Amino acid sequence: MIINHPILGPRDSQEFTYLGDAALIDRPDWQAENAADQFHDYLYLRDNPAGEHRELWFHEQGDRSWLVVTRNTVTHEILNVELARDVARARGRSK
Amino acid sequence: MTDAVMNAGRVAFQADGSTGARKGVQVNRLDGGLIKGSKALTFTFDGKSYKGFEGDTLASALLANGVRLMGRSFKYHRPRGVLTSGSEEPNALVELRSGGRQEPNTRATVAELYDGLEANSQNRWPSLQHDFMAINDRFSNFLTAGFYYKTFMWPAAFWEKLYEPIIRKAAGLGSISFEADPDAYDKGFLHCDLLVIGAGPTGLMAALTAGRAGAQVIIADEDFLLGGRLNAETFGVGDLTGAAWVEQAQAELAAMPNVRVMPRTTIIGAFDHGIYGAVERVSDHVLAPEAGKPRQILWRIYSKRAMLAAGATERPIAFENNDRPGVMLAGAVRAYANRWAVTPDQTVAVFTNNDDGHRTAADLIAKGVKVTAVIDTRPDAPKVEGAELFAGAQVIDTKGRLGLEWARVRLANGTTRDVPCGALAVSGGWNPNVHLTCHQRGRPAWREDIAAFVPAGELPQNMSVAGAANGDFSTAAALRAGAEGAVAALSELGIETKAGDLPEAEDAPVNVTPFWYVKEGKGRAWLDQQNDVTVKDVKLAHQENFRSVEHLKRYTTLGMATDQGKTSNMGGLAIMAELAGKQIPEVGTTMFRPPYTPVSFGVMAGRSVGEEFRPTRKTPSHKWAEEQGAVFVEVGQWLRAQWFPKAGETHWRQSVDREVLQTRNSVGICDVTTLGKIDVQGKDAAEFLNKIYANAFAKLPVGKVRYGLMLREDGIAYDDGTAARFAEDHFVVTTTTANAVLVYRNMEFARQCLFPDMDVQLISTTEAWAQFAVAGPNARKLLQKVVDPEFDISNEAFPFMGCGEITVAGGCRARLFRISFSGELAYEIAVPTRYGDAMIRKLMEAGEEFGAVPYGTEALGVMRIEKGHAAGNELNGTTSALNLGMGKMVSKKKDCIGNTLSEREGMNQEDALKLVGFKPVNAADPVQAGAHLMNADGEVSAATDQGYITSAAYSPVLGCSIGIGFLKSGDSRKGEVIRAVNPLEGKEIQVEVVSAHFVDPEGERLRG
Amino acid sequence: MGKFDNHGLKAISPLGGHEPRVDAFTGLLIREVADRALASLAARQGQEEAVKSAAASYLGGALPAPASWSEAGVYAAWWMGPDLWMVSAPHDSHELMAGDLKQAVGDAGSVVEQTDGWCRFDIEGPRCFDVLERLCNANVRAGKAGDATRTSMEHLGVFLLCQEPGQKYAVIGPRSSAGSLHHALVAAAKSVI
Amino acid sequence: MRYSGLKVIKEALTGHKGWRPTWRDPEPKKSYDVVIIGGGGHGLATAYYLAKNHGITNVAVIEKGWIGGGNVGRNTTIIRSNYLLDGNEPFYELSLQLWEGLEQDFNYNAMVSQRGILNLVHTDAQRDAARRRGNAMILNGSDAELLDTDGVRAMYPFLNFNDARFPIKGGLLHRRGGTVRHDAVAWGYARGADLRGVDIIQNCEVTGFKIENGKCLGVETTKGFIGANKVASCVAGSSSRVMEKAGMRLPIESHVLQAFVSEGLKPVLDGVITFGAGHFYCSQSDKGGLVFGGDLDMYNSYAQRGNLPVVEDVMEGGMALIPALGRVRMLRSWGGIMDMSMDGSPFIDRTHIDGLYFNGGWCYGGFKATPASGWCYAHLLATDTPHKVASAYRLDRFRRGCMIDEKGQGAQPNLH
Repeated sequence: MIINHPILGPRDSQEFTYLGDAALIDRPDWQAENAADQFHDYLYLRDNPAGEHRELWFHEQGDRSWLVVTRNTVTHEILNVELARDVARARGRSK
Repeated sequence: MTDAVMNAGRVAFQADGSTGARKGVQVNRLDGGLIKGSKALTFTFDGKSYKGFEGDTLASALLANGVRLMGRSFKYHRPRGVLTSGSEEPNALVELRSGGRQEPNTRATVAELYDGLEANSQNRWPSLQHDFMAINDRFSNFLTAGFYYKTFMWPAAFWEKLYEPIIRKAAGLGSISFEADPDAYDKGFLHCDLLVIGAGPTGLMAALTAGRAGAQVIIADEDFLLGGRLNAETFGVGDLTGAAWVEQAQAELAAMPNVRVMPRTTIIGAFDHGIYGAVERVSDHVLAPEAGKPRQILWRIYSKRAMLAAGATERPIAFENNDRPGVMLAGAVRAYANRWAVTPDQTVAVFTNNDDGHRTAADLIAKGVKVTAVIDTRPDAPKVEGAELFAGAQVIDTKGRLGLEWARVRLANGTTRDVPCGALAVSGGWNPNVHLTCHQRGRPAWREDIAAFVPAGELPQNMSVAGAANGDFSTAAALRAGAEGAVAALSELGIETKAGDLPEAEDAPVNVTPFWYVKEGKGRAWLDQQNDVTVKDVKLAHQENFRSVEHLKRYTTLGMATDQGKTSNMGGLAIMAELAGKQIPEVGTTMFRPPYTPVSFGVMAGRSVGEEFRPTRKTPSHKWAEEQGAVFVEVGQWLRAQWFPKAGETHWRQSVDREVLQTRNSVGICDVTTLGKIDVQGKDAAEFLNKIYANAFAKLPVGKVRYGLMLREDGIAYDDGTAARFAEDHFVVTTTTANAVLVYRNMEFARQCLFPDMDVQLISTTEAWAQFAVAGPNARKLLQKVVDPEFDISNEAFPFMGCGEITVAGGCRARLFRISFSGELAYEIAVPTRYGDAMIRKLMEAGEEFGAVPYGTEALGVMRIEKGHAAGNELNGTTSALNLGMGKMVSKKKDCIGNTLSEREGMNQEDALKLVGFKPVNAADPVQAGAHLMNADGEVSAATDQGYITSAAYSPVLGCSIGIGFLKSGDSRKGEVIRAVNPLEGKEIQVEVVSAHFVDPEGERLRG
Repeated sequence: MGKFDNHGLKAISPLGGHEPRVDAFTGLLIREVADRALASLAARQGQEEAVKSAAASYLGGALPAPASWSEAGVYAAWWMGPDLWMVSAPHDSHELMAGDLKQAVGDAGSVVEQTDGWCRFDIEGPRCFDVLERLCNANVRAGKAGDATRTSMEHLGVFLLCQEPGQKYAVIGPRSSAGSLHHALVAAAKSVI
Repeated sequence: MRYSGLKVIKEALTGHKGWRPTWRDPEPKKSYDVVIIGGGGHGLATAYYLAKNHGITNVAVIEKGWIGGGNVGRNTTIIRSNYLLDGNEPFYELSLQLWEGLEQDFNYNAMVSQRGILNLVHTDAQRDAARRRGNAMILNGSDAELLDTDGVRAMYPFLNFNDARFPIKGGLLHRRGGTVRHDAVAWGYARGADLRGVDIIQNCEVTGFKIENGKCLGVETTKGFIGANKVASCVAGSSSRVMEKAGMRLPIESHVLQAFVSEGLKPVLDGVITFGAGHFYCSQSDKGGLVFGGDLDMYNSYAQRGNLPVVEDVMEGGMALIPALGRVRMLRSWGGIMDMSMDGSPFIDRTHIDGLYFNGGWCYGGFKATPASGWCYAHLLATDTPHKVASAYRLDRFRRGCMIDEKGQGAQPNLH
């Protein structure tokens, strides 16, 4: 597969390490009173869609950017690639 | 230029300038052809010597020499000859070469002839002519499709003891030598705007068009001769013969720097996003590769656009005994005559359902071969010059034990006629080579007018199909499609160009009346000739409800042979459709999957073989350790010194015990460079480490080191190490050797995805520093001789868990850490890696007066077990801080990765496993890692399992074997005697549960 | 060697020699390079511009853009990742460059000495394209001088710096695997040439 | 009709006219006691054991394509009982024992062949782990032997003992492990279930569940609504897709695993070998093809195909282990969708919806589990209590912190 890196352009997916669903960015608040449940859902449950999937790839043999790749899990077509750091900030993550 | 090109790449048409007059040089050799007539090549088949020419394949050369019998079928060991002239060949499989180069199942039709070629027939005993296993054929009526699912069941034991061994012995095709392949293989990567797959008229025209437009073009063809069918046909292109036009085209392409022409290169698969796998056969056409040169190369081709121009494959018609040597595809017979100047026999008959078959008759007649009849299933068959035509007729049987002698024909008027023929050229029409279009989501569609499947559905991204592969069978249509396809592909890339003038060429329409099998006859009509699947087998599959295409394939094994059914699937499908009363498209097609043709293990492995299978990482002291005669061990990709044997030591334990005792009694030195080192900087570095580690780091003073435990988010401990604070905003974190990459990755995840606004910068410095542990009572004394005097490393100035930047050996910058894995007074000292070799020598020299020893990973392991430190065997991915006895370290006051889920009830049971030590009750008993723990008495079973021993070693200090491991409620069971059972090796010993800290439990030594 | 290692420790090259290794082929030269000091420079959070200008004045040239490298005087630098660069200079004269660089950028950047984290092989000669296409997936034939590509060769992550397209490149890989990287380069050269 | 050698001979002499369909193709009834979604190995085995063990025959197995078209038809045919953890090993041991009697039980020759499985070890730590595993196997009634280098060499002298990057230091041998003719398993269970009255309905896709006040009443399908007292999902790689129709999110990701077969060869490998230092395992089929595989492609996928890097990785492993394979050719590759769970272990459980049951999360271990999975799922469906050897396979185990993590990789499915 070819991942169109937002900074570096098309790169062979072999340079990347795959993690999984981009929802792993949304780490729950440890102090929420149902934190245990939230962490359970966060870590263990997946939409696992047959279709568009936002997922985390790490450019380990490259610039070490974590990317959020939107990819169709049926056709493997890649629709969008973003820097995970930008996505994380956009989702309100900070420190 | 042109000459050079002509002599490169391909065997040029009459390049030797001869008239091609060689009729009769071999019994079935004709005049003309595209082989070099100048010098004859010698080769052997089954030990018998023959002659052929450059440009021959093994198959063409054997036919030239009058050899029709080339193999035996898989199941019934039926005598078989060559069916085709290409890579779709199901029958003529041989063992090529011998020794480590022995190559089973090689298609004689694609094996290029070279001087000294050695080939042997396979899957027969004792000989190809007299194959004992042909006995199976006698029982074929019992061995129908799937018969084995219905028998061999009683008595139960007999399947494995009797039936299966016999079946396995009989099964299989060729054999391997069991010697290592002596040849080298290579890999490479190519990029292009347009990849053209196939160099027939379509592909060549496409490459010319794209090349002239300046695009980066790769054109690949599995054949060693470009041109595809143009080499096999007599009709011309423009005012040139087909072959001459090919040569001209190739010359023009070769002159273009932007075009890469790759003959002998098979595109094996269409992978995601325009990536194609290609195997180039660099040296298969010579006796052996040049020294250092590869036999084959696997190319990964990154294409912006690809055009499939792979042509079409002819399909046979099934009729009784249609598998005798001499029964061939009509197009193949024509190819042998026109390209290789060979006829399979002096008398040939033709059996066809379409006009193309007639070309074979015409071409053979033109070459002076006697064509005894043209049998055409169509009542309105066109006239034939120079041969008898039977219109509306069918071949209903053939005779000839090891080779065809005559064919029995049912004439239109119902009478039969026996037609003498040593070869029968059969044409059932042509199937476009759609294979690569199916490697992803493409599903072919049926085209009634040509009675064949053509590419359809979702083709691989940016792939187009042109020419015969797309159902356009005429040369003119192919040239047009190639040119227009290239123009279209380039315009998608923003390169505008025109098709240009195309040469004149034949534009005959496809004229075919579908005809799949002759219904007459009680005997067997063969579909899949290699796997011996007959029309009857398909009928039986239908009768037993194996009606979906996949069930049919799996039940009958149709299309599962080495040719993957390239010539047989279509017939099976058509017959199943007929039986099910469906249209062919309703039945569907089976999946075509990579590779297009089989590929060797060697080429897929490339250079990653033997010791180069994976990279080797060497420590800074490697060279020195080698000089000391160290024994090395693989630790991940690292090679580390395991122990340093001394003269007179005959057993590794002697060396390891000595290293341990000398370290504990005086001082030892160990290269610990392999531990991961990650440099962490930034205003929020401390806060960041608070998140990463289970324990707190924010308040760690500058100049101090702290042990840290890392949890996964699920609360399981996965790595531990130390973090040294060199400045308010600067830490150096160490990881275990095994997890260095993982920890760095996870820290980047936390930095970029979880805490994107923290001011933290990370970078690995694992390799930048050569780091040595100096451990033992004399460690400080030794170091004081190496560390430059202005640095005070006394206990007061540089206490336990201190760290700092210093210089050694008169000005070499270094880092010093007062940390201890061995439990002794110990330091770790780091210098820039280039000085590591000199540093170990310096340390050993300075340690001489103390009898300093180097110690390896074994002694390291013994000492850490004596101290009860967890390592890889304890951090096994299922153990929590609680299990490790570090539950209290997990801060509840702060957020850190893993602390929330570590509180789940299942991970905090009353009787949770706890890390403890074990001592044998009988000091002579060896404690073994991997032994399970059972209570002192009661049964030994999974139900009564109390835990397991993770690490064990002989402790020279305690004079007995010891172990650490996980025991239910272990921390409250000290002093209890239990059993360590190892039924795997028939061992059971009594052990006492003790603290995991066997040596210096109070830790006074390391503070001393 | 350099003015900073007048101490008692003698350096060895990544391949373990006291002199750098050279392998010559027809149309290709593979040279081990051990005389460059390296330091990584990362911009602190929100300090990207500050670090760039500070570095520019120290290096006498701007830090390179993504996927490229540049040189100015004795200094060279390549882009490693977002807000992260590797700076290089002659080892003999700049063994302590990391400290100096940190001085120059102050709190705007994080600097880490990387000199001995890496091994480097310069390959020169007209056969560069042919050999490199057997080693890595970088599209070298379409490349230009100044390209800095992170790619992998025989399972090893490396930086490939293009000095002159088709003629001169630097391959920079992990020091501990210098032997394996060298073997890969030489094996590919033998296979091609 | 019973199959036997005699029957084969009789049919041969009478023109094979007597062979009947191996299973019928009935139209679905309005409702069933149990509707099993998924005509794969597990679904068909479940139907078979419901009928045979529990006398529940008013059962339909509905399959969206052709039966046995999922992983039972595209795996590498290995059966084994060499698990480490208490939650797993008893289950897989039951499965292996069922394999041992399967053919006589369902009167179909699935060619169960206990050729032995050898897991190679290359480091001392791997040997320690192998010893712990081997002991766990024996304590659970399975079999295991620990071999040293010479023991391995004696079995397979052609492995790389010369210049291996990761030398072979021994292996854990599981003699009762082996291979099975995979397609035949689906066909044998289908035939056995069909003979007992189970309706096998092919080309019938589930489009939704009918759920009213917390109770599942049946399934909507492309052949209309089919009512059921109990609906049992058993769709492996499609688990998330199907259960999503019931509003459930699962601790499962779907990943693609490639598998490969070589051209037919005269006997090379007698048993199954797994390479402990790379991603490669291999056996040889009765037809002579080397059947081999390796690691997942690693990314979520519902496409039954993989990509080139993993093909290379697997075959590099093959060459590293057996240098004599250099000139052997890989004939065909394919991919299967693995229902990778969060701890690498499966689920056989009721859901929070009354009457809706779930079986999945088999990762790439589903084939060997087929008999026990069917056996235990049938037990759960018939008695509403988990079978004792499957009692750990609960959906809520992560909430409770009771993971069954054989590989110790945590909640990252592609690493299991």
